[in-house]
Amino acid sequence: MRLLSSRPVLFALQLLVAVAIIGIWHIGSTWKVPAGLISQKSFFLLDPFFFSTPVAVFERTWKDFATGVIWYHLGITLLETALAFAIGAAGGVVIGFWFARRRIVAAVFDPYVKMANALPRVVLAPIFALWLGLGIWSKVALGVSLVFFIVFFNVYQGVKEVSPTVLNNARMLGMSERQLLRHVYWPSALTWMFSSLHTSVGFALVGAVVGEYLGSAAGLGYRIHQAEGVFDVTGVFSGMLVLAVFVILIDAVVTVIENRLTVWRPTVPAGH
Amino acid sequence: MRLLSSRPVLFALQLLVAVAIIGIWHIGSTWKVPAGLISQKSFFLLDPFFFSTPVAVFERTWKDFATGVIWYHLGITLLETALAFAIGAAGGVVIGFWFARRRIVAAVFDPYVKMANALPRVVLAPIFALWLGLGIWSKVALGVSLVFFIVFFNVYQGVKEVSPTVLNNARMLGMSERQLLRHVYWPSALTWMFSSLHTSVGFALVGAVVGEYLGSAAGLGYRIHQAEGVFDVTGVFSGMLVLAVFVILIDAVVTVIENRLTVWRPTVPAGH
Amino acid sequence: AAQGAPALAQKAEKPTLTLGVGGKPLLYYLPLTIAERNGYFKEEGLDVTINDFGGGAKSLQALIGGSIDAVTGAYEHTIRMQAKGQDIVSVIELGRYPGIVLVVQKDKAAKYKSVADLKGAKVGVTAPGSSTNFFVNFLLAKQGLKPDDVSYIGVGGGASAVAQMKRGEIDAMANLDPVITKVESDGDAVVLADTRTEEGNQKIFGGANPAAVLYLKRDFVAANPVTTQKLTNAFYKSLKWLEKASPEDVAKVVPEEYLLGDKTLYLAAVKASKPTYSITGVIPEIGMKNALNMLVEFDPELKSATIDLPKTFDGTFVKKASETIK
Amino acid sequence: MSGVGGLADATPVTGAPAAAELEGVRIAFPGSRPKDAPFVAVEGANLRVADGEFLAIVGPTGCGKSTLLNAAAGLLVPAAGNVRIFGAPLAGLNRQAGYLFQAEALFPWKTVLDNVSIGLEIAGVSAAEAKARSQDWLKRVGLGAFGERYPHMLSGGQRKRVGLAQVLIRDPKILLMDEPFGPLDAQTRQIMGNLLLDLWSLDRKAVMFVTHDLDEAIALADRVVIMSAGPASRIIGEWRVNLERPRDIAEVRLTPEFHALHREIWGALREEVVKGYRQTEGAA
Amino acid sequence: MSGVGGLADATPVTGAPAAAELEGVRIAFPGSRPKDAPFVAVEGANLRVADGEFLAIVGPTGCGKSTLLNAAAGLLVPAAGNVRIFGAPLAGLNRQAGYLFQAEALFPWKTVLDNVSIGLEIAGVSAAEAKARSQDWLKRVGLGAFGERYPHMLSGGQRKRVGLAQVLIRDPKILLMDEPFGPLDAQTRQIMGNLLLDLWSLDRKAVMFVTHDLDEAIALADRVVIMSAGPASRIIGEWRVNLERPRDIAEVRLTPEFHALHREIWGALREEVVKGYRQTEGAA
Ligand SMILES: Nc1ncnc2c1ncn2[C@@H]1O[C@H](COP(=O)(O)OP(=O)(O)OP(=O)(O)O)[C@@H](O)[C@H]1O
Ligand SMILES: Nc1ncnc2c1ncn2[C@@H]1O[C@H](COP(=O)(O)OP(=O)(O)OP(=O)(O)O)[C@@H](O)[C@H]1O
Ligand SMILES: [Mg+2]
Ligand SMILES: [Mg+2]
Repeated sequence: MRLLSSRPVLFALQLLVAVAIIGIWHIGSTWKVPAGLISQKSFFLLDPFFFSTPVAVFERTWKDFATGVIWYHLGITLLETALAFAIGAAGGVVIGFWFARRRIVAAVFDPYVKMANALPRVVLAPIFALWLGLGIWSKVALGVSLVFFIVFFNVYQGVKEVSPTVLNNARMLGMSERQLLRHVYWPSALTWMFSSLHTSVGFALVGAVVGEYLGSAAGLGYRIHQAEGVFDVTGVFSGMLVLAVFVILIDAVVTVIENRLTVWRPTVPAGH
Repeated sequence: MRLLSSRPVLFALQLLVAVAIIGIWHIGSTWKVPAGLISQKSFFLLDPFFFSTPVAVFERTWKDFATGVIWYHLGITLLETALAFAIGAAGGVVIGFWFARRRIVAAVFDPYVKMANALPRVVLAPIFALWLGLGIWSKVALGVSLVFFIVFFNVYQGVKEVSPTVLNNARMLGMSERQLLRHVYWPSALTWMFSSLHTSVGFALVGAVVGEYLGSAAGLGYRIHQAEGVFDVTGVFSGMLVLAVFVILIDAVVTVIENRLTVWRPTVPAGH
Repeated sequence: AAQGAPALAQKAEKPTLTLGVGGKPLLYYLPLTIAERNGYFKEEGLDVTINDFGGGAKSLQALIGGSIDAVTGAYEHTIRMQAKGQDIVSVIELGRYPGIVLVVQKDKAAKYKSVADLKGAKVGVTAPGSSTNFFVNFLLAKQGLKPDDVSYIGVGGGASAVAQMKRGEIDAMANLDPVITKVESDGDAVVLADTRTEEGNQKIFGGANPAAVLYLKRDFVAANPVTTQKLTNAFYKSLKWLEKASPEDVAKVVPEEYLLGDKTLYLAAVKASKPTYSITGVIPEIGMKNALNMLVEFDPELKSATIDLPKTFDGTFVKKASETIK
Repeated sequence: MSGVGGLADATPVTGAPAAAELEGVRIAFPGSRPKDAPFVAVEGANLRVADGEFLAIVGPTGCGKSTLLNAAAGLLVPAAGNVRIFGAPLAGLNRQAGYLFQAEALFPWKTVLDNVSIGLEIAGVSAAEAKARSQDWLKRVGLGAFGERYPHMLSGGQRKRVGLAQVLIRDPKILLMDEPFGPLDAQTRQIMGNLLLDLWSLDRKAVMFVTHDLDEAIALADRVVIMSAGPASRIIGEWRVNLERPRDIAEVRLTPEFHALHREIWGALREEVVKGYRQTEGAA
Repeated sequence: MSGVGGLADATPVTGAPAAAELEGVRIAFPGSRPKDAPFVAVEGANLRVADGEFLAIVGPTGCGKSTLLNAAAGLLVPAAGNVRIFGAPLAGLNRQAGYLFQAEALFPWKTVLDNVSIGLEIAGVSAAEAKARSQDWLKRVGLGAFGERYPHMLSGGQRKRVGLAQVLIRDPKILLMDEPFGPLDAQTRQIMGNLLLDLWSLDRKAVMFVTHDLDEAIALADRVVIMSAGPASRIIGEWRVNLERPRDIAEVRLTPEFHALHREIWGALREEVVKGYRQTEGAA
């Protein structure tokens, strides 16, 4: 157990998973199941028309980076993602706190927040474009509309989870509402918030990409859309690969901040 | 304060918000700002080409229900939503627990889960359609792919948040891993889980609708798409209105279950 | 490319433009890509940003919302918008035939030999309410069938459509290139009705039926005649170039990415689509009527509206372009 | 020295209002299931703490001692009766009081030093000064070396002492203390008790001190009250402790007056506990 | 009766292995900041509890009593030394032991009754029987009427008693009890103490009993050990209590043997506490 969780071993295991996935993908998309084995015709397990092949995808990705064409698009998408994440998370935190502390506000607006959360963003895209134009802001809005709700619900719950004794102690120590927020609610809701941030990093990116996909002139979503239009699955998968790698990087940053802000927690005893 | 939070007063306030929103919408979409006041030309604050008018939307919705055409589509969408919600939530809970209890599994798969969470689902629609056909399952898959991650991250965190003393007590009482899950982790993670369920109800519906929007033969998303294709904004908004109302109903069910399962919690002292 | 056009003498009122399109790599919009890649916009002194949208409807909405200046999109939008009181005008025709093809699943070809056999079939269209949907409605009506006699399934215009044809989930499908060329070349489908060719259009519509056009808000055209002229010129040049070009020439001009999926497929699709591109840039009267008939038949909203067809197309700009560009 | 049971021997009514006064207080909690009748923890409790008085409250477990302190702190609103603080009816929190809770109440996300200094910082003391004074207080409670730790790294008794420092450093006018020395060993208890007495003698706060240790109650307090066993418990006995001040806790126990008083209170208390035990044992 | 300091007077080595044996145990916690040196709470602790022996552990606050119990329970793994349970080295949890924690450890989401019965249900007892026996146990700890409540609706002392019932109902071979009677009044304490003694005398479990109350330690135990003040604390004294059994806790205190022993242990302990207080006061 202790051996298994050491850094290099862990990394090796992670690599193993990657190799396995890519291996399956490679075989499925390059080896034809001979005719008569399962069905009449010989066929691919993962038809390269829909799945491309890993070699082609890596080649394309490498080329995109080597020639540098992708940096511009990546930059735009990451900017949108970062903005969507920051604005959505900030909004979720602020409104979440506000709702949690003002019972009536929460009770009155509760159904409307839930309604808003259920609106399909894809349909709203034209309205975002109308209000915010075609620049990055309409994409940011789409990302915000995903991130906000995830963070909001978690912060709202996190604030309500504060230990009543600790809260009473804080009040008896004379804290004002603002000081309660800073010294009690905020640190107590932090774990909740970070849990939601891990989810919402991904959603911020999804929002940005889908926004680009629905209408734009640049960005990874735009590139994916272009590739889809000409059946260039390799291009589609290469775009998604780049997305996936970058979300890991952003998430790592979130984790570093999280560990910084939650040093005080007891380390949980290991499962086994 | 006590007066304000009584049931009928609350309801009246909620109604007030609805009336205000609809009022703004009505005025914005029917009253033209006269020329010269703000800009050269006279214009609508909320152009009915994009926003329709509330009267038209309610009329259409009423007609759809009166003639009964909408029930079939609504039924399909709700079925998809329910399935997406149930499967996604169950998957999130199970995998969340599994990851939280098996450190190594979590550590190894962590980056892959995060990558998967960042893939734009809209782009994956063709693959879902390829594997699952055009029936309800490809839409369910889309919903699941949204719900799963939200629930997963929260359950994962919820399990890790269990009080170490309570956990130690349970272990000293002789609980097996399964009993720990049932008697400790599960009840302790419930609040976390329900917080995520409130978010994911909306997302399940969004997934189903977007799935229908991208390709289907029935459902509210199909109707919305159809309306969009012929620039029938009234139809689009009417569809979203129906969605919004039904998500509130589903959420109410979740809340009832939540209150049932968490009777044991101390009622948090009121904010003010 | 031609030069010395008098329009060049004047400066465009709005040299920086945003142009919308719903799926730029689609062959339907090939003239746009040609104009862009061959530098015709620059030649005209225009700086055009092309914004790609998830679909034609979204680019139209962006035009009306004011975030873009011009759209390359379906001609029928100009008719619909007239019914909705939005003043939109097309200035040059880019595609003279819709290019929509109705195919049936290979294994079911024996069962569905003609449109009349489709009763009770599952028919894939790009989207409910789209022109592919109306096209099938129209074909059915000619056989005395109603839209309700088949069940429509939206399958999109990309890989999903191919997937459904392969899976055999749908019996028939109305779609555009390159989906059609793909399913044809893979041997998954058999053609029932084809509007990519002259004779096909003759058979189905009794003449042309405009597809893609360049349309703008009438206000914009009135306020920026020179800009509009220059835009029209660029597209006109593009049409002239396409008239003479071979599929290989096209492949050389379009962005490399367009070929990355499958070059032979691309070439085949270009070849199949070539007849659909407009030659004169002018929408013939019969074309307008055909388009309107198709819509009126199945859209209750349009049925009650009175459409002034000549208002949908302003031919003066193409005329001027054809005079100056040889 | 004169221990007298019953409320007859109340403090003479002087001109100054009592620091805290509970009058006919009734406190009820909702039943465990919605349909259950409410549980009346305290009924008709009368209690008065004069300014500068050290009052000890003893009583059988679960009788309602913490509940009374909560009422005095303004954390629980009585269903009937009045709570007055320095003569004014209490509305909302009692801002004059410092409360050492029976349960864990430290901020788990703050270091021990920050836990202690937060009260000062809230009151507007500069961060540097607050830290310095907190460090001093930590030393006084025997935890000078533990300032950097987080609460979960402390033993039960150490946590309690941090709580003590957290409350005392604010120097409130009324001190509410719920078993402050519970998890401490006898020796540390005495040290802390003397610390508290020193502090109290400086400016004579009003103190409400809940304890299970009758020795401690008598050694520290001016007056000891005992509560009846719950439910619906109230104050049933009161003794004035006329031992000389300043006292040393260890020494005062050796005096015969102490023993006499102890015996008397103990007798009354024992009866009550046995009664309470029987009541909660069977009743539905 | 013969109180002797030091470990020399260890229980004679019989054939039977000790119920729990700690040998040269060292327990270190990571420092508060990563760069800090680890904090050695216990160093070279030797402790042996024979089967059927009632051992009381006293020591200054923060010396490492809870830490030792955690080691015996298998919750903390010693950095050095051995822990043996009935002769076998302990790997993982000590499944033979029941542990009453010093901190709150009830399941907040279970009713009081379910909290008590869970141990039986886990052991495979039928739900109906488990409930019946739990109700019986609740009566024994004076909470018969409170079975339907959730823990947050109880007073501190009531919660502790639920914990007591939760552990005792399982009838474990080794009992680890960390200040079980801390928040109880003196009278209830005696009732609970007698309850524990009755139970213990039935089948003579091995008990490790941490308390701050020396009276209680002597009244209950066969042997009392005291620990030195931390850090790096260890067992520094040991006294055999040869008072007659069965004992009544209240009465045994009145015997002169009791008083002699008390004085002796108290003397040793006081010294240690004062030392400990000084150590933690200043050191960085
Ligand atoms: N939230 C609650 N809901 C219902 N009953 C409660 C609640 N809090 C306390 N009680 C009950 O009120 C009574 C008094 O509780 P309180 O905590 O004041 O006792 P206490 O005197 O402090 O006891 P201890 O010495 O054990 O701390 C107890 O019987 C307890 O069960
Ligand atoms: N997680 C931890 N990290 C660092 N130090 C710790 C940790 N847990 C306990 N300690 C330290 O170890 C020492 C012994 O702690 P322990 O809880 O065993 O004391 P104790 O004897 O039970 O005290 P008390 O009587 O106050 O409960 C204390 O000085 C404490 O600060
Ligand atoms: Mg209490
Ligand atoms: Mg301890």
